Amino acid sequence: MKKIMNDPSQIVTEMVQGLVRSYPDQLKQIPGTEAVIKIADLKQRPQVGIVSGGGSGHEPTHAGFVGDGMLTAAVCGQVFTSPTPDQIYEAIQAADAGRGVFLIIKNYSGDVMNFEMAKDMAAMDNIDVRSIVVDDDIAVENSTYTQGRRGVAGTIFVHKILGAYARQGADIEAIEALAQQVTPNIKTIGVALSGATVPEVGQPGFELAPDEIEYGVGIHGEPGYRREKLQDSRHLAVELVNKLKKAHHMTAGEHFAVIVNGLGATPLMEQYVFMNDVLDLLAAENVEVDFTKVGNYMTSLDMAGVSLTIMKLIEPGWLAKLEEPVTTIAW
Amino acid sequence: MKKIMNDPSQIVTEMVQGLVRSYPDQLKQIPGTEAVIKIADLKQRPQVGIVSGGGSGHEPTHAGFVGDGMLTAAVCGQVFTSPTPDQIYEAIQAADAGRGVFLIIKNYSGDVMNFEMAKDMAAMDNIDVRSIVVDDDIAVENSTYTQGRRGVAGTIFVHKILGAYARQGADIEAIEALAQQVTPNIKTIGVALSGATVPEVGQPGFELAPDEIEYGVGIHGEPGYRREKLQDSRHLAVELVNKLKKAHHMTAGEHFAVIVNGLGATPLMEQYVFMNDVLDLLAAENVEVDFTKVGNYMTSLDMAGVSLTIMKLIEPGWLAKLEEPVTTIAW
Amino acid sequence: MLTVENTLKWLELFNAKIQAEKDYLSELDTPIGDGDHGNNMSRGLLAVHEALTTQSATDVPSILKTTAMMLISKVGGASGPLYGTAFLEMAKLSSTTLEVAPLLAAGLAGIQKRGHAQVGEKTLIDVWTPVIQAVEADMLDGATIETAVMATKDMQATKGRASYVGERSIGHIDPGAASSGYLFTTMLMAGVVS
Amino acid sequence: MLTVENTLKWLELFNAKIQAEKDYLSELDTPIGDGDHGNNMSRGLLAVHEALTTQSATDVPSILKTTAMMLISKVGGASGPLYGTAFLEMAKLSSTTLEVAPLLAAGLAGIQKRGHAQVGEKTLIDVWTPVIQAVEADMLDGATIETAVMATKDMQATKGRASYVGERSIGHIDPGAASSGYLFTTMLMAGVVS
Ligand SMILES: Nc1ncnc2c1ncn2[C@@H]1O[C@H](COP(=O)(O)OP(=O)(O)O)[C@@H](O)[C@H]1O
Ligand SMILES: Nc1ncnc2c1ncn2[C@@H]1O[C@H](COP(=O)(O)OP(=O)(O)O)[C@@H](O)[C@H]1O
Ligand SMILES: [Mg+2]
Ligand SMILES: [Mg+2]
Ligand SMILES: [Mg+2]
Ligand SMILES: [Mg+2]
Repeated sequence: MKKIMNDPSQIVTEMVQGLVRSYPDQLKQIPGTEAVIKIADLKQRPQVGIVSGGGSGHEPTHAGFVGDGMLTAAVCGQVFTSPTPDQIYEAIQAADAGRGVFLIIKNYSGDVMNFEMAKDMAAMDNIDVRSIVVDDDIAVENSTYTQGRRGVAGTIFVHKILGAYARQGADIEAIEALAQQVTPNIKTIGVALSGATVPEVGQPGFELAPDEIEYGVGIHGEPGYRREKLQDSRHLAVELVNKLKKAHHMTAGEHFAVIVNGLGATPLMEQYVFMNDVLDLLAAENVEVDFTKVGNYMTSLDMAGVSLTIMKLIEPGWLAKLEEPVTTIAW
Repeated sequence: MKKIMNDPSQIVTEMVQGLVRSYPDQLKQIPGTEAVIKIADLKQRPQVGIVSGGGSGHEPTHAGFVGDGMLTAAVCGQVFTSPTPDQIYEAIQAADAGRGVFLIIKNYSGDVMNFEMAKDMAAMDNIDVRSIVVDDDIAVENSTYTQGRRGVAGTIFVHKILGAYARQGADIEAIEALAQQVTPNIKTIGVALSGATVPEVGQPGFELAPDEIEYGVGIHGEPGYRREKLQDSRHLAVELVNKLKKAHHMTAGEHFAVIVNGLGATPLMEQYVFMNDVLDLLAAENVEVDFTKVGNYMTSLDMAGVSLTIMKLIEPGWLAKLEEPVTTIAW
Repeated sequence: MLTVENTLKWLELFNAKIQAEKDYLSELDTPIGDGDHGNNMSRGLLAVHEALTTQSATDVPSILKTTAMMLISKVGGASGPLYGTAFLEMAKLSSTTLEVAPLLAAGLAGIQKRGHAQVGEKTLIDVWTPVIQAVEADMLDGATIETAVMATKDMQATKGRASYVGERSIGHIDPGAASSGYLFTTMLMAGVVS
Repeated sequence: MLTVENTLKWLELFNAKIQAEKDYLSELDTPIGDGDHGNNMSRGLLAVHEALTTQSATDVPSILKTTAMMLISKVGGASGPLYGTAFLEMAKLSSTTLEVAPLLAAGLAGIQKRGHAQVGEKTLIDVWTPVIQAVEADMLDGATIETAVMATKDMQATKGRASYVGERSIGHIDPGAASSGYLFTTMLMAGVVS
């Protein structure tokens, strides 16, 4: 394992310090936690607090999306491990400006349980806390047989849209209704060219032969649904777009937003080439792609590969919310 | 070699297509070239055009810095190969709004020669074209023995500051004087944990053992000045900060801007940890760090490692120019 | 019957076992999870150990509560809330009874309330359930625990991260079942049930 | 003396040789450069080949000019402007003379104006210079070219990308020298000098 780090057990602490010291005008650390919150004075223009978080190793998610118009605070857990309820609770308290706090949780048993415990704690303070569990990863079967679909890169669409409505003054009931409407329209699937190495473990979660890829891996190196020989970008695009097309029951004339997300070690050059192929395929379906984004947003440490997120824009207002400027580090 | 691509010889063409299709409101391709230019109508608010470019493989550089307040246009060469004069010439023509065009060139013999030929071509059209050659990489000796220091990540400071002054209406003489004043104050040095693989070559430019790193490599995989065993982040920071301190004749109370730049395959988590160590060392020098930035800005395909850029802020106005908002994809 | 002494001994033995088997637990978590179960438990038990040695608690409820709070605030992931809730429920009930069987049953109820899993879904519940039955019948021994842990190998996971790999989860011992196995073998060693 | 026929033959042989040695040229460029010289030259000569076969030029100046324009607009890097300028200068002079020695000398002058390098800096100039001297003395043969190319091995680069590695550039043949070697051996094969 070759990593730029000091003591692996301190890597999250040092990362959070490096982050807030690098962006002192935008972020500050909530004392005693590894949660970060935006600098702007919340009490000035009270809005529903939007809080997210999860295991670390997905940078710039989540802290990179804290800022005006997106998240109010983000909680950084240990690498690939949900943060603990006390830390989430501190973030909820800090993010509350009297109008309640909305939690955006990725669907992992750990995240769901820890965020729920935090919610219980905050309820005792009479903070109105509501939440959505994002489960955009269509690579796994749904909850009849599993914990349910995982939350992956599509989560940042939820951050962006809820953040935009919260800034505009929407109340917590409206945010909750919106979250329930937006989330089922977001679907993601990924392909890995290599495994990710957790600093404290020191070896990749899985190994792929020099000519092998794996479809459907999770962002913590959870195994995927099929391993095969490396294909060219067009073939990868066909596999992922077809799966998403089916999941969306895509029909001509519908409107979509698309993210090509690098998993960590894949250069932007390859991501743009891949997006070019994806857009060809979507053009052939005669659907409208109104919004596109390419880059490393929801990574998996040093994993090579990409994920593709396609969101159906069933409400005309959503596009404007995606396009609104924000002051985050990473959007 | 495991890359998401189609025909390696078409990778730059497909990348540029993917890029402009992903950001159609911000960028457009200059017809018949692999150069991109910002969408905003130049003739509306005529300013000095700022044009940069170079080999591809450094994404988001250069096209990611095209936008209001930064570059007017960027020319994408083949991978690690300077673009050709005709393409640069087209970009100059497209970027000219009657107030001249300023070229930001990284110091490589190829880039310098191709940009100069383009300048000669544009001179025949009576476009006032001036240029600066950025040579911030202190890893190589200066021009007594070599082609001169290379232009690396510090180049984006030049893009940002000149872009800000150009937007504000500075004329080409002022931009030229400013470029000459800014550039010598920018110094960079890097450390690689792995080589980069050029798509058409298929093998890394150099190989490092699993426990080896190399100081001072260039962003095209040019060999560095020392190979040694992997050290922890603090040690790497000491090596790079010491070299830069010396090059800057750093003294207490001076003001600086700092970029930790990921070379491509190194996760943000490691970059933040590294920045944390860098800021500790600079704090110990009692210098003021007024501006910081962490991320993949000037990459070298899939190379793992980081570079550290430190710019001395000798003019108070520069900080404000660095902080001004822009509409680029990547700043 | 829990006493201050045997509870402290139990938790100390459990901590030692977890530290010794940290890598093995993470290895179990690799093919069907995300490879962190050993690190998670190790971090949590280290915090429990530190809290208990500095606080010198003098009653069982506060030992169990300290353990719960440390597990909840240091582990994270799925195992943190599950083990944490189990100890919290045990702590609550321990002011009423110090009998092992009802305490463990309260812990299990907490785990199920928190994680919504049932017997047979290849989780630590598949160890807790037969162990509690054996304690109730006054028949708990190492073999019972071992059998329960090994039995998770042939199950298909339908809860937790292992459920993502579907049928391919069959053939691997559940990491949470393994760590719960250690919890109960060290409980036997500490003489808590006897 | 350049003719339409032997010039076309020369460029066709040069193209074939570059395509054949593409990987070797990039290999030479790896330890002391960025590993692309073979790809750069290959891309350029392919464009020259295509332009010349579709255009069917009928005079030497236009053949040389087409060659120059293709090299300038397709190669990039350091070798594009250098070879491109060389052919452009040759094209200009070829409306006045078709003698090989003065044409090559004009090409070399263009290279030096463009790249500011001198003899002994481990570049293609270290092949062009002795070759031109030999042509002037009517003594050019394969051995002269080969010797010139090999001589770059012991030089330390002070221009171009190879200069970054300083002393460590010693012991490697300069890739641009090698490709210029092919330019001149194919010139001999095409019967341009005789
Ligand atoms: N819903 C659940 N109910 C009961 N036990 C669960 C549940 N989800 C996960 N587990 C247990 O947690 C263990 C994994 O813990 P750990 O690896 O520490 O957390 P994570 O899965 O978040 O990485 C599994 O082996 C399983 O025994
Ligand atoms: N300033 C210069 N003058 C003459 N020749 C040069 C100069 N710089 C580089 N070269 C030649 O160019 C060759 C490298 O070409 P190439 O690899 O195609 O370009 P790049 O160095 O831009 O990758 C070198 O081997 C050398 O012969
Ligand atoms: Mg985990
Ligand atoms: Mg090159
Ligand atoms: Mg786990
Ligand atoms: Mg080269």
